[in-house]
Amino acid sequence: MLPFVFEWQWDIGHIVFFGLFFGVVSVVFGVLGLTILKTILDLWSGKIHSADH
Amino acid sequence: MDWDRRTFVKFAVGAVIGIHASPLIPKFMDDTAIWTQNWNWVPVPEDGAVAYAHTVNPHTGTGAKAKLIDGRVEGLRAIRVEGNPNHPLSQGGVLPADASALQLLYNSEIRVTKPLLRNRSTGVMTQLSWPQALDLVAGNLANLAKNGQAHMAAALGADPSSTTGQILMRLMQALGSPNVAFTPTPRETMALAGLFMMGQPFLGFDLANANYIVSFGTPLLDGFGAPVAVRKAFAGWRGYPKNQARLVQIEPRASVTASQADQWLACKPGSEGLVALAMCRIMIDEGVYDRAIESAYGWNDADGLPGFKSYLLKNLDRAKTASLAGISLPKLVKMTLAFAKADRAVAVCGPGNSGDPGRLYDFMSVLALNALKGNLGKPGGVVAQQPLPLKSLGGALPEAKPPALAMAGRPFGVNNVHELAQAALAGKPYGLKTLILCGGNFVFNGPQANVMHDLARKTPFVVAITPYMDESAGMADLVLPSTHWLEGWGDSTTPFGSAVSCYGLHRPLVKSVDEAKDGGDILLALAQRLGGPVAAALPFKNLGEAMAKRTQAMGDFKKLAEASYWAQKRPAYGAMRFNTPSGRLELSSRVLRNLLSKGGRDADKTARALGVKAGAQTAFLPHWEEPAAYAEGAAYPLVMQAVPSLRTTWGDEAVTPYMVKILPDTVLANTDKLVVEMHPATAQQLHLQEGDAVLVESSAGSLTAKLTLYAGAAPGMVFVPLGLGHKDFGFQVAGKGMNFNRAVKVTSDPMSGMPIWELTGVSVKKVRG
Amino acid sequence: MRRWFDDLPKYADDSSWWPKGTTRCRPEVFLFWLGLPLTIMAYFGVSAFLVLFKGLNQTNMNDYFAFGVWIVVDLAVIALGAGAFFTSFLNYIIGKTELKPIVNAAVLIGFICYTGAILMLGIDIGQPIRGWFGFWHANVHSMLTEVMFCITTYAIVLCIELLPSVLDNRRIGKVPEFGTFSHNLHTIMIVFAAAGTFLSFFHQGSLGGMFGVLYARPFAFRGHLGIWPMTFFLFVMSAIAAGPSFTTLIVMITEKITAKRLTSHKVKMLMGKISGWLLLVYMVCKSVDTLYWAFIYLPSKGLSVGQMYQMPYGSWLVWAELGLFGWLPVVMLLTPRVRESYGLLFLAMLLNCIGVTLNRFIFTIQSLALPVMPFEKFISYLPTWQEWGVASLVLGHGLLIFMLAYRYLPIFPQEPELNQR
Amino acid sequence: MWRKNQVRYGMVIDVDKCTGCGACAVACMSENNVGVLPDETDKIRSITWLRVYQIDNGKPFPDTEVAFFPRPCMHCQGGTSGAPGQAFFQEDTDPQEAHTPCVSVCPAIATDYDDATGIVSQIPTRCIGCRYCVAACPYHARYFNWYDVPWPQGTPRGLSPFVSPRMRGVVEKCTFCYARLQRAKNKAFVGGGKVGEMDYQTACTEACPSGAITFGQLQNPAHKVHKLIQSEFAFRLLEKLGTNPKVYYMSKRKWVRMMADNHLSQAKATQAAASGGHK
Repeated sequence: MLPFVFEWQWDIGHIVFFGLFFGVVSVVFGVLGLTILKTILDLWSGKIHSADH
Repeated sequence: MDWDRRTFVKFAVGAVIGIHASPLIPKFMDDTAIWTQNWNWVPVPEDGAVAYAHTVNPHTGTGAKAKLIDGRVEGLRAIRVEGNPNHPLSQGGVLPADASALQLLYNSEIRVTKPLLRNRSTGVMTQLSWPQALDLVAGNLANLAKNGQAHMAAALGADPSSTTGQILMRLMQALGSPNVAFTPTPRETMALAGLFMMGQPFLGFDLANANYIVSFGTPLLDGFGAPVAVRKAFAGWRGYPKNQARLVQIEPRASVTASQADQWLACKPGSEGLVALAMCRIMIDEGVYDRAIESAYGWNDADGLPGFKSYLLKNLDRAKTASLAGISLPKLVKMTLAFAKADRAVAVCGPGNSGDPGRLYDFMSVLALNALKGNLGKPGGVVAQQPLPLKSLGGALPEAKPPALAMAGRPFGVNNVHELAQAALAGKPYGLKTLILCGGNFVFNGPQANVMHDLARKTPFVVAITPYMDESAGMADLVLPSTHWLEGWGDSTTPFGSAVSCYGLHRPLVKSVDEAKDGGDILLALAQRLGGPVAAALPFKNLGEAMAKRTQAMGDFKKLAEASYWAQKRPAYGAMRFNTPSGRLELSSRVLRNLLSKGGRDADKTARALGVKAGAQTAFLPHWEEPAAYAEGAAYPLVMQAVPSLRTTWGDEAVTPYMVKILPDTVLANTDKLVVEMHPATAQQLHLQEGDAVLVESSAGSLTAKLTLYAGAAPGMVFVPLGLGHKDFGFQVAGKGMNFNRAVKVTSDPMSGMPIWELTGVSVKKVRG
Repeated sequence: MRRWFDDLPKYADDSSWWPKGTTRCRPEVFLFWLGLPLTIMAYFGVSAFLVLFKGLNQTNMNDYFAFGVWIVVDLAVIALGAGAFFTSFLNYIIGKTELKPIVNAAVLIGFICYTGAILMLGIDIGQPIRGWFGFWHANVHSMLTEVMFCITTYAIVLCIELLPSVLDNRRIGKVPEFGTFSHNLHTIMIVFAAAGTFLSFFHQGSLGGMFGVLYARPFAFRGHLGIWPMTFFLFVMSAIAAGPSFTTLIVMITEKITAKRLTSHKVKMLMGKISGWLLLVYMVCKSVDTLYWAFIYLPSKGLSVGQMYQMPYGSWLVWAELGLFGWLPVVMLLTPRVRESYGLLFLAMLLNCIGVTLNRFIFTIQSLALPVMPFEKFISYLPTWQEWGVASLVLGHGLLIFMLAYRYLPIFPQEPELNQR
Repeated sequence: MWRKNQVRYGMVIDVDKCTGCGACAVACMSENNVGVLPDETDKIRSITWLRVYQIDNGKPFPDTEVAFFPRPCMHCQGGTSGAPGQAFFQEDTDPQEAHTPCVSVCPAIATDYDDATGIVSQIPTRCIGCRYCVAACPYHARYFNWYDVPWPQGTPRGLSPFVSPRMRGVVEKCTFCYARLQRAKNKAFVGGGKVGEMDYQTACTEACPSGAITFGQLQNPAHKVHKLIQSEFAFRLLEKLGTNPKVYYMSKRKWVRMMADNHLSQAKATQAAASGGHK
């Protein structure tokens, strides 16, 4: 999974596979993080949404 | 601060992030992974310095090389049994039994570790010290001797030619009992046949150098003589693009030997000897035989008795014989001519598939065939082994007064454990008071297991000397722990059929379990306790010393022990010396004639009394007697024969867990069911189908099994795997299949007096289950 | 005097948690019905414990049937759960907003299927505690590795996709943090939909690839397109064809049970139509593939189709898979009159789902059942009760989650207006 | 294009010499610490790295014949195999093409193809027990530990320290006695020489009493196996699948050679023989 794993040897497969995988993972968690961040900012700036509004 | 929802949420989120940031999770995962690789119930064998030691497995005759490891904690232990490439017979090959020997050695659930006294009524075992145990036995024997009942003590041993066997014999003889018997082997039948015809007790087949081999029902490749040696020879016969030698197998079943043979002639069960005679007849008719035989005694009529030639010409019509044996005559003739033409052809006789010692007249017929071929003493023929240079353990001892139980009015004493047991059970001429079982596990191996079982049950005092809690130990009042062959001293002699004589020796390689002693040592200690003539007859401190004395002629004992074997360099080629009364080959045996007419008896009457139908007319000639199994009558319409296999048994040792593990489901079916073979047509007549549970019943015993239909099985027969069905030997072996020897009916060979059980008349019925 | 349980109804009254404008059954009734999934879960619990504690000898799998009912169920539910990614793909990315009313349900069902499948896989492997080696020492050439990576990641994505529905609960949504968070998630949902589609597409394919690459197993092996065997694409197609059907099927069943209308029939018909067209494409490819396999590939390996179908896995399977559960639903789903009828649409979708399940069964079990060595024996396999127990997990925890979600979460936006009286 | 000068260990088993005695199987088990379960008649869960299959020619009495196929792991090379019967061992250098059925599917690299020896290794301590490799192997050469081995009291004393006993829940198989190669290499390293033909022999090869098994480097003209596989009588199991095994068989008997692979002509017969069940 990581280049320092025992018996790891680089080959094109690793680059393609993990490239895509980590790409998607970072997008997903990145966006999630951003959303959380935005939410916090919204709350500070008072742009509050809730089921009632 | 107060704990409102908000704080809680913050705290929770913080905790989650914190835990993930910490090394807790990877550490925990790592630990669990390591744990799964070190479950404490998965053994971790200890490493250490590796050493090899040569030895010989006395049960298989295989030259072995034990791989030993000297661990700091565990101490010296054996981790493997490999083949010894230097050994002249086995040349580095092993059998399943050799390779898995450690499973018996180290299984403390089946080993006997201390002398045990069994309470017959409760079956409870109590431990004894060695002195107590020995005193108990010695006291019992001494008591018998005192009351002149020494003959009411009998001893059964595994191998008469082993030093332990010799000690056992001397012990009983010195005690005054004639009743010693051993596991019957074809070596004895061969010795008799050889003595009667050539005055040569030690004959062998030079298989390695033969290029045309005809085997008369002997399971060459299913287990014969020294199995590894035979396979080495067989390997030499094979080759590409064409084989180096031609193997012809004559037997009723498509066995491994039959399948691997270049030609398989399926014959009627028990007619193998007859086929040999038919071949003789054909060779005479076609004039393709070694003329030298015409000078043999008994070739022509002599002393008013028919000679071999006239006997064949008169009583052995080719066509009739062939049909009687169930073989097509043209095929037989063609094969015979090829046999006669081949430059290094040999005809092989030996144990039957059921592992019995073979029938004397069959052996004689095959020897006659070889003589006709003129291969005696020739490379690739029948050769006389150089007798092993073994000293006897002491001077001759006085013959015991009362007749041996097994004599049964025979002109000459033979080793017949079955007759001994039956006579003892019948109390004719007398019963037994004490029985010593020294190896051989007779209660399981029989030959007729149920009879041996009864004998052990009926005899008041039974002593078992054995490494394992086996069936015999289970019946004994006193169980004495003996060593496994890797733990102690012992030896074995030339295996059956070997062209060269060979002595195998094994010495202690690893510490013996707990209090186990060498079987020989136990007997010697017993002799010392008995004192008097017995002690005098066996003046040895221990078995090692006795072996050293016996093998003096083989050079330095220490060296011998390390080499683990002594062997005749090469087969003794050259004209064979006939130590017969006539000094010639005797096709009509005068030795036999003299024996039958010993003490002015009428040889003809004796012969008839012993069951030779034509009496003196044929009694001294190689000829064919109908197997007893034919005469079993309508109640037992089928003929039962065993299927020997190196996977189920070899020698008198028990099958090992690994051997059980590799049994195909045509031998042992799920779950642990013995499988018997039958020809589809025969099964159809009996309204039986594949997979039916059947009861195989003879007039002597029975077994239940699962039926499988095998096109390679002769019609009218049922084939039963040999060597399964142990009651003991731990959960890996116990209760797997059923014991063939519980269904066999053992009879005695009319002339040799050896027990034979090659064929048994049986009935096969479908049962529930 | 007041008895202790007089107040219970008051405490148990959870109506304030119900989605706005909806009514739900009384709490005690709900609690009573919760007993059903809980019983199933208990059965699962016992089986799972036995398997984990005593080992896989508790199953009837063996060295010939290395895979059993668990893998079949896994493959099936993952295929059926494909409704989630494909519906949200159409909804968020293609912009087929007509599907909005059903996309929540689709995501929820997807979530159930995937979590169930992952749990079962955890029990299926012989060394569960080492399961993560698959990630750590990943062999990137193995289809199974890809499946592991994608399924786990996609399960996470599904959680995120499901999150808004949870946060939109009437009470939870009142919390400003959650409300705002949910609002923001809604606005960015397209990203997750995209990620989900990507991941889902690949592991659906890889699940098929798992079998297609077994070139020593003539029954399963298929020719390659690039680095992927045909089964890769066939599995994707069959999954996206069956997924929408399954989602709709569940919705319809829920409607029958709750005696409410949850989505307009228009939505269902649309889902049916989508299923139908996709299934048509799949069936065409599958039929071609089967013919090629039967008459060109097998003979090249010295095998005949006849040998491939031995009882109990006889040739009836072909007719069932390709005919009754293959082409028939295609025809039905593509017939407007069928789609208009609630019952027939239901039937067509049912056949469709059974079809894909049967396909997964055949690839898992029959591939292994057939001896490759000519002297090998043919053996068949039946699961033990422990295996059924573990396999029933999806059902148990599915019911549980779905019941709770239906009761408290705004899964069906159309419900209020469709059920005004 | 082929690499011809590589070290590729392989085996030739002479079916015409095999007497089915099982010494190879037992020697293998004792060398590799294989356990014994209470019920070993349950063959589909019984671990036998080297299983001796019995086949018969399906002919009626008295023309019936049996033969044996001792079956270790084939250590498949994958890639384009030599044509059936064609002896010279070929392999494809393209990693995509040349993959062993089981190695390519293992998600955790618990089994690997050693490019230096051609031996397919097995790392039980890394195996997660997914059994995908078991499903991938057409020879049933891979075995899963369905049970913990119940070693009878005392028997662990007889275990070899050179091969660690396996835990429940992992897959194991024949490794061409890889531990022996390790030791041979060490010896060679100390002695400063190379690993000779006789320095590295598998347990089964040593044990076979009829010398039916030959082991060595397939591509090394100095080794016996190299000559043997050139024979017109040499063949392999299921060659048509293209697994390209490194275990060869030899037999002069046509029916035996036919039995080694699927043939449309034989489809019926082989089926009959298989269902005949004399195995």
